[in-house]
Amino acid sequence: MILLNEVLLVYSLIVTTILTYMVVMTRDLVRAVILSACQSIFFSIALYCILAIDIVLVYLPVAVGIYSVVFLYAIRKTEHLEKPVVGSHKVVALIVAVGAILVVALIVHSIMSGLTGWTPSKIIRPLARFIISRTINYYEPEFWTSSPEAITATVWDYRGLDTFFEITVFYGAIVGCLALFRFIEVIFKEKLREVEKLPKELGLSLITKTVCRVVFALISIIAINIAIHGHLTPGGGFQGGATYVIGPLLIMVALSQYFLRRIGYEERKLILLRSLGLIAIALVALIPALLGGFVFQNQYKPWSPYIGYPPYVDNVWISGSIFLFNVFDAIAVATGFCLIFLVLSIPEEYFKKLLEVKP
Amino acid sequence: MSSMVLELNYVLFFIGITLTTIGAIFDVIASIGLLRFPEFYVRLHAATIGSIGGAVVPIIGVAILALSCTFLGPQRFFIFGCSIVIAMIIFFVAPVGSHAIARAAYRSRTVVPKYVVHDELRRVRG
Amino acid sequence: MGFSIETFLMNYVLYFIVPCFLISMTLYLIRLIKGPTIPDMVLATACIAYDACFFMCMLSIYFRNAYLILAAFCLALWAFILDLYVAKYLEARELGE
Amino acid sequence: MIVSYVIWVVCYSCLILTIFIALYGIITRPNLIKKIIAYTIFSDSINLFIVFLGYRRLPNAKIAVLPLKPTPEEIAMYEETAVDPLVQCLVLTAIVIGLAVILFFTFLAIQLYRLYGTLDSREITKKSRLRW
Repeated sequence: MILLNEVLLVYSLIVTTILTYMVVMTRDLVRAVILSACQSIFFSIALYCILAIDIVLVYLPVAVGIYSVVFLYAIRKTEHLEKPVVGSHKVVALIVAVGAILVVALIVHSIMSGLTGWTPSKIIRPLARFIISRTINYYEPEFWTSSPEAITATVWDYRGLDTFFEITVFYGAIVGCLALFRFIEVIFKEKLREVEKLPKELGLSLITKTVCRVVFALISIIAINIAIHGHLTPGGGFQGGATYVIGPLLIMVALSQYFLRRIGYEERKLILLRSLGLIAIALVALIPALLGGFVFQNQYKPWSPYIGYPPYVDNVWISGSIFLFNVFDAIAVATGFCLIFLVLSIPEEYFKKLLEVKP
Repeated sequence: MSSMVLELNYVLFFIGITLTTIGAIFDVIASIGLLRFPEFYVRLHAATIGSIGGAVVPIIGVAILALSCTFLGPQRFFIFGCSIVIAMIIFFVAPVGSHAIARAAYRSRTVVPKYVVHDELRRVRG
Repeated sequence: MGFSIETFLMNYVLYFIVPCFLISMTLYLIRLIKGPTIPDMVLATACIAYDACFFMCMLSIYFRNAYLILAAFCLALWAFILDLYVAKYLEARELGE
Repeated sequence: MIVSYVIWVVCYSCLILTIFIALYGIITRPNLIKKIIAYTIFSDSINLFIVFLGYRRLPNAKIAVLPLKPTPEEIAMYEETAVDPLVQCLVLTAIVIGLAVILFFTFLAIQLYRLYGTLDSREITKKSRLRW
């Protein structure tokens, strides 16, 4: 029996291996970035073929849209050619090759001799069975989350604390980025005041500018749609936020960052919005605990006095706290990444000025 | 009445299959062109065939095909609408990508045109 | 036994259309790996992205699930974004200007 | 039966090879940006490997999204055919957080270039007073 998705899966994985080799071996960094973007397109086909639609929705913007522009920014700010490797890494290459061959042989052997059971599994683990059968079960509602989307329900209800600490890591990474580039806004503010009258020549050609404005609107609509329907259809806060970031990024590349700053994307405002989003997530998680339930409680549980968030309001299905979490998380993720890209797009000469000022 | 609907399904099905097949053939032709043409500005033609003929036409084919697939239930109208919108987006957006990269390649002198007979653009820009 | 749309569609897609697209994707990949200049590689990547978009539409019929087409929607919206990034990289001094 | 074995052996071998090639890139390439690119591929292939563990080889496999008002029969049907939601949930957050961490790495690399004038890790080691 040949399944269509598995043909594509095998093809894309083989291609991925070849492209990874090319990425590692090219010396021109721009070529490496293009090859790795192509490689991530094939990865997303593979993810699509194993039916992980939520992962595809978050992987597509992150890998195809954001990684490449981050690396191009970095290459433009630094250097675009790798210096040749002097000497040889024969020992490392040998160790890696032997390790890879050993692991592959081990896996082939264990699949062939049946150690891993029926490896393309026809059953799933008991925990996954539990989640799928309880997530929208009206007939035994002790463990239900009232959300038909099992993945978003797992992210924000069954494993809520895990997600909360992941968001803490995200917060820490963004604070670290901003701390590395601190004091720059003092110098860059003066330039921004001059740039009230924008020169027309900034950005790409007129055709590109016009189309990018339309695509910006479309991307925003799709992102909001993914975020606020996250509890009913594939999607959620992380996906919506990551999708939204592509829009400002497109404007920044096609129409210059000064345009983006003029339409209202400013550092202070974005920091404020991101903090509000994070505080709102913490509040929504803590309110049940203050009212007698436990942290991250969503629906009514027989052993907890808190009555739970309502599954629907006025005939609109919102799945309790999951809708709120999705919206606030999308705001936090989108504004956090926009902030980083605004800081990243400040021209290099101002940093040089800043480094000269310091002793 | 029901036989009418059934026959309409067959008509839609064959239209969809035809469009998808045309798209597949176009895509093979475009890829051969992209591989065999001698220079970047010549390869642009092949790449545009690959995006419009090789993606827009078969996606419209998939949309019409989805309408005829009664085993999908009411979901087929959703797939139809989304595919049409996707085809329109690609139709709208793919030429912009080619335009931007060609303009950048010309203006930054990354690729110097070899097979050019008369370069009006250079005369204008100086 | 009458003519069944479903069986015919699955067989035709599996044995004709998907191989055609896989062949053309392989040829695009050869151009991507050979590509003498950077714009050539970008063109090949864009073509591969549009093909991937088609595959996603096709597979949503194959899996009989309409939600899956959302991914194709997203990919179609920013399949051309690498063109813009590289164009900007080639043209401008700094990417933000 | 044999088709399924072949498919699975090829898939696992390709993924393992990708992981090891990316690891080789991280170790041996001198440029820091190149190291970060190899690191993204490394983390992405490990994520893909995790998602793989939740796949079911069924011709009528379904995504883990149920209808809004399911009957008991529908719930039982989804239990039999849907893919594993737990691994997807783990990877979903890992990708976004990984992006934030990679941005932090990139910022560090740019700052290193400003201070040392190069991104070559060997020269940075030479120029800095750190010897190890």
